[in-house]
Amino acid sequence: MAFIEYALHGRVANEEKPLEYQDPEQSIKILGFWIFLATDMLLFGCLFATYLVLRTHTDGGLTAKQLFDVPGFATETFLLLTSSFTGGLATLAMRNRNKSAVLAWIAVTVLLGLGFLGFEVSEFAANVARGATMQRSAFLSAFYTLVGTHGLHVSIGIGWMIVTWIQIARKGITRVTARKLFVVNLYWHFLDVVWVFIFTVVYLSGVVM
Amino acid sequence: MNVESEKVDGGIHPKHSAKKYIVGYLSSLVLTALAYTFALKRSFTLGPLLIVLMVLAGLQIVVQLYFFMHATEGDGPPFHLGALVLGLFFTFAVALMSVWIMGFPAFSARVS
Amino acid sequence: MHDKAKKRRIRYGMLGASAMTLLLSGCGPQYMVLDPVGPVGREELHLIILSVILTGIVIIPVLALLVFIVWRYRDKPGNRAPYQPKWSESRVLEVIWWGIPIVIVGILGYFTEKTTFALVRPPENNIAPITIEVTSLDWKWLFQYPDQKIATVNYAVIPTGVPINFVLTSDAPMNSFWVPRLGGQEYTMPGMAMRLWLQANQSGTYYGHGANFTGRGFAHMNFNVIAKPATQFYGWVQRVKSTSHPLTRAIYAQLKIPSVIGTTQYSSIPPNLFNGTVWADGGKYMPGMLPAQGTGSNSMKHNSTQ
Amino acid sequence: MPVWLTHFTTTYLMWNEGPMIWGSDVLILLTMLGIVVTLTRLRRWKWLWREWLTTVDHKKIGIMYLLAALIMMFRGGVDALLLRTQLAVPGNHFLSAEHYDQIFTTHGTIMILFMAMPFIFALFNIVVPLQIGARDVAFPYLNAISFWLFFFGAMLFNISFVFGGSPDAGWVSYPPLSELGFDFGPGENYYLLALQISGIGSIATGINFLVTIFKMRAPGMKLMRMPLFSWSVVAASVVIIFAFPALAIALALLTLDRVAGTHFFTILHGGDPMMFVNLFWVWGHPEVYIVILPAFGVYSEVVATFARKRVFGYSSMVLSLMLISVISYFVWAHHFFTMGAGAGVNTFFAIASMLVAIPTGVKVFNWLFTMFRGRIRLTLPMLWTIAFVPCFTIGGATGVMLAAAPADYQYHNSYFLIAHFHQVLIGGVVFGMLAGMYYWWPKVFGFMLDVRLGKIAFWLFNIGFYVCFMPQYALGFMGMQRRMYTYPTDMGWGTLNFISTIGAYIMGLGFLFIVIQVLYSIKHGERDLTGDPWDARTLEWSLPSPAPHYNFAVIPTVTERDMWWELKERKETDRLKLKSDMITPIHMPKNSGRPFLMGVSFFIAGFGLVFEWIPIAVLGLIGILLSLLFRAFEYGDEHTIPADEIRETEAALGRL
Repeated sequence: MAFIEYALHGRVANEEKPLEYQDPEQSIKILGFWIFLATDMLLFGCLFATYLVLRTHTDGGLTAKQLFDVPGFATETFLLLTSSFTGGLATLAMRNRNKSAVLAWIAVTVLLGLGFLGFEVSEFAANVARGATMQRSAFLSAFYTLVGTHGLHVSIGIGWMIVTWIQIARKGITRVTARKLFVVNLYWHFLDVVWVFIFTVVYLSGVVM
Repeated sequence: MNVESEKVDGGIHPKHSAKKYIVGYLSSLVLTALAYTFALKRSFTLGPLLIVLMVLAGLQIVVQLYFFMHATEGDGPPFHLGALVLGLFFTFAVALMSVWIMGFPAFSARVS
Repeated sequence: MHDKAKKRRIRYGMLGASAMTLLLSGCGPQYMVLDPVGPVGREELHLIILSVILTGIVIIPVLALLVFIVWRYRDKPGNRAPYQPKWSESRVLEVIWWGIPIVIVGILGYFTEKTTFALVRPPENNIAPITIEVTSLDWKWLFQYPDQKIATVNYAVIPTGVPINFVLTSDAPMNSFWVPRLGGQEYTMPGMAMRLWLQANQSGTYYGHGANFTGRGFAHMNFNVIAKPATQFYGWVQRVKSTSHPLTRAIYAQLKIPSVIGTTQYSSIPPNLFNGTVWADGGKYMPGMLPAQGTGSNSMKHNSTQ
Repeated sequence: MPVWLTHFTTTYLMWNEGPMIWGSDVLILLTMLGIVVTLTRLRRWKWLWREWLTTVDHKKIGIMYLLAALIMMFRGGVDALLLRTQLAVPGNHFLSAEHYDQIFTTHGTIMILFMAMPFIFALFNIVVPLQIGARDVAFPYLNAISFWLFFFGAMLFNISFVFGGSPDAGWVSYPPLSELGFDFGPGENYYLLALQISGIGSIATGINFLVTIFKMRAPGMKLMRMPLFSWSVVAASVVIIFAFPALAIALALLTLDRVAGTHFFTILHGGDPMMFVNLFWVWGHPEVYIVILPAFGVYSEVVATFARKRVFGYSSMVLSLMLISVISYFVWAHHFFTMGAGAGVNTFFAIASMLVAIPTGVKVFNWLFTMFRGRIRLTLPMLWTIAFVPCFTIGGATGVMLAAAPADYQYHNSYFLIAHFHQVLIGGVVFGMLAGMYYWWPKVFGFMLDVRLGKIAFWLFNIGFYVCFMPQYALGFMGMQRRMYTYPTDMGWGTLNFISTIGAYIMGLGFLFIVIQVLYSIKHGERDLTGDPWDARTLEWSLPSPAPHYNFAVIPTVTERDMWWELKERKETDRLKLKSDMITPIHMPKNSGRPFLMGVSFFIAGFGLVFEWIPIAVLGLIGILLSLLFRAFEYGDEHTIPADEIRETEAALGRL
């Protein structure tokens, strides 16, 4: 197959490994993606740093405590955690070569993701209606940017899931589509981790402080 | 061998079980529920509470990495784990040290 | 022939050494950093000299070794210097050059720490300091004397032998307040009131300048700090009080407009102008700033929060 | 003239700004016209597209990076000469304050991001796959994207001078000076978006080379058998992937402030300008290690080759590279000691900064002892390396002086600082990149560069350097600040500034000689037929110069460090000799026009955002999205080179 396999001196595919790692070219791509995730982590780290520094800079506008709605972000958290689980089930189905289950679980994951986004958008809209716009204070700028960047990542993830769905529907489960599914799921789980920190550092801390 | 066109669905292969995923999901739900309970009930004073919340979040990382992301699997040496650990280390370093620097710890001494 | 070269080398060496001493001892007031007139600048100079000496311990052997090695092991027919292409490890040598820098950094680190903490405190403890509030504006410096209730623009007069507590802020892009002969600089930042201790032990006029770029007029942001014996200083304060106009908020608003101007002085200052400015520009978020310092009727209209 | 045209020419083409802008406008138009006419007359359009714009070959991408770096060095150098000319005498009126501010801003930005970065990436690309025995990088397509993002980022930055105005808030662009309240012009937007675009490319390059080195080494090439240049690429890539996100965030937040009206770094509404400074240097300080580490790698290769000796203390060389890359992450606050974050913060960062000197010092001693008991050949790469040692050691020492926080209060933002960082960046990075360029030039292009012209360039550049920058240390002690467009006569700064300006011109002349040397050698340079003109040590020299498209017809099995040298010593080079039956078909990545088009899309999106012309920005974003989508559905992006074709190629090279 690919030139990378030859670059790797004809190391043959290894059937013992999980499907997505069986072909050396695909496992190289997975490693690349892991490293990308490490980079993305730093990106969020800087946004968190900015948020932490500007957290109290409310300029007389709404504060974290006044702004956050516990049932709202609890629902968002539940949706995202569940979608991470269903995404994982898609990986499992892929490893078991069950194409229809893969497609179904991706679809569920996408729906849960959309649900999360829906709640987030309505939360933002409600905030804006209360006068809490991004331009209002440094705190709000940092809040919307941090949470919004995560939301943007989620949106990209949803688009990417759909693209992966189409490919698996058309091509079936191959070593390439298996890798694609695995990678998009890595991304999705990573976003779940980021969200855990958002609800801890932003929402819960904001409510208790 | 042409992987691109080769379908691998069907055929004989080891069956993977959903156990790991279910355990992962349940533990993430429990960890989250704990975090919410502690926070909303104010089970601790502020300082320890924040530390407990961060520890719970840290455990969530482990859950996602181990149960869902299969961070322990891979092909060849675990370079990805090295990248992740270093990345986590730098992420926390940047966030915490920025807060330290930007908090101007000497400031109050200087205005008084 | 050989002897001559050797002599010449020695002569150059001595010339270099004396040049170094001359440089470090300060070849006149032109080299402001090397010719401090106060305890703060002097303390910093000591650290500078220490760091030169310590780094010299590495630099000089490196340079000597480089010349020696390149000369001795050059690839020339008939060069009988030993050639050992496989010699590439030596525990002893490695320990030496991991060790020496560690020791040097240890020493320099220790003195850095000591000086860093020392400079946060006033240079003299038993003399009551004078506070001067400095605001950098586009492109001028406003000095307010909260105790004497006067203000100056683009120059400041200070008494000799008295620690000066400069409190720095900016109501424009951040700048840096630097009077090289008195001591090091510190940033002036909007929304912050940073403290810089300086002291002059010698009468004179000392050059100061903004050190952080603030746009078109930056090059003209110089000011003088004039040190005078205490009696003359108080005389000057009285003269300013009796002969100048008061600084009003309207005049301050004028000063805020970007421009390059000369020196002026004002016989009085509006209450809370400095603290109000810091508070409104972001000081309210800083630890240690008290709300009373800036809120209320004194805070300026354009800075009000709603 | 119709009103809209007058408006256009004054607002965007800045025709009322005087002859410098007119000249640049005309010059750029003429250059573009010249390129178009030449390509058309030589019928080279198709060739340009097929061989260069769509290439994913790491060697060609390396060449494009190199060319871009040299062009940007010229642009940044012209900026430097303009600055030095203005400062030559007190009270000069050669440049206005506005132009001076713009020029020092573009000088700094270009030299760091659009000269040093592509220069190191050029060497990454040219050297790494050849050195570790791979046929290309891990992600060739992504590699092409990285290049075009850099290229179009640089283009976006450079057109600011003639279209809308250059940024003028310094290369560090501290708010609130760079915020809307003080800086209305599009220049600042150009800066933010151009850096953002090329920064994305840099992160991708970092990931790409890490994976390449981790995963694509030839069999037997354990990490501890890897040449030190490749190790330096690992170190630099690690710093890239962890530092560049901070720049991306700093730029993005400032862009939001300027375009979307947020308040991250504004004075009012709770913004905190210092947070930008903090984030900027979280990237900014590691950035200088990003560019210096590969230079260290080059020195290690050059010293071992031209001293004909093993590198001294290989393991401690590797250890020090890694230590530098990690410590470099904990020193950023030394750029704002004078911000007064407190004695505790300052002490921590001061000592961390001094710590960097330890592994760096170890490297210097190891280089010296690599030469010790060797046989030193004073070739061009070696000359630059030897010149590097004193220059960088002194620069490093002044760095340690600067790290002593209280002393820094007296150096900060003065010419002492300027002299220091030019000494480490020129003496370290530029000397290193030039050494690397001279060293690998025959490998890339197949011919040697003229030595006589090269030596003239070397001496001019070196003498010019000391004449230019030594006086600046003294000027720092005399209290001269950076970024002043003019200074009064009575400060006594005139003489030293004049000397410094002379030095700058000598350096400029040196650069000119490098250009002449390259042009002369294209025609008259000695062809390299052996593939190993320096009698060197590592794997890339076992290949013909230039290496064939697929690099290695058969991937060698590595058995030891410096294998090529050891085989030559033992007269066993036959082990790498090809036999006809060993050759099998090779799969290589296909060329693609999409990376280039993606670069164009980024350029359009960035340009639209600079002027906040939203439809244009959206158009660019759609282009980006489409390229991503097409890529997602792309299968089979490789082609096969048949075994016979490889045999023919190798036979023609005299290898079979």
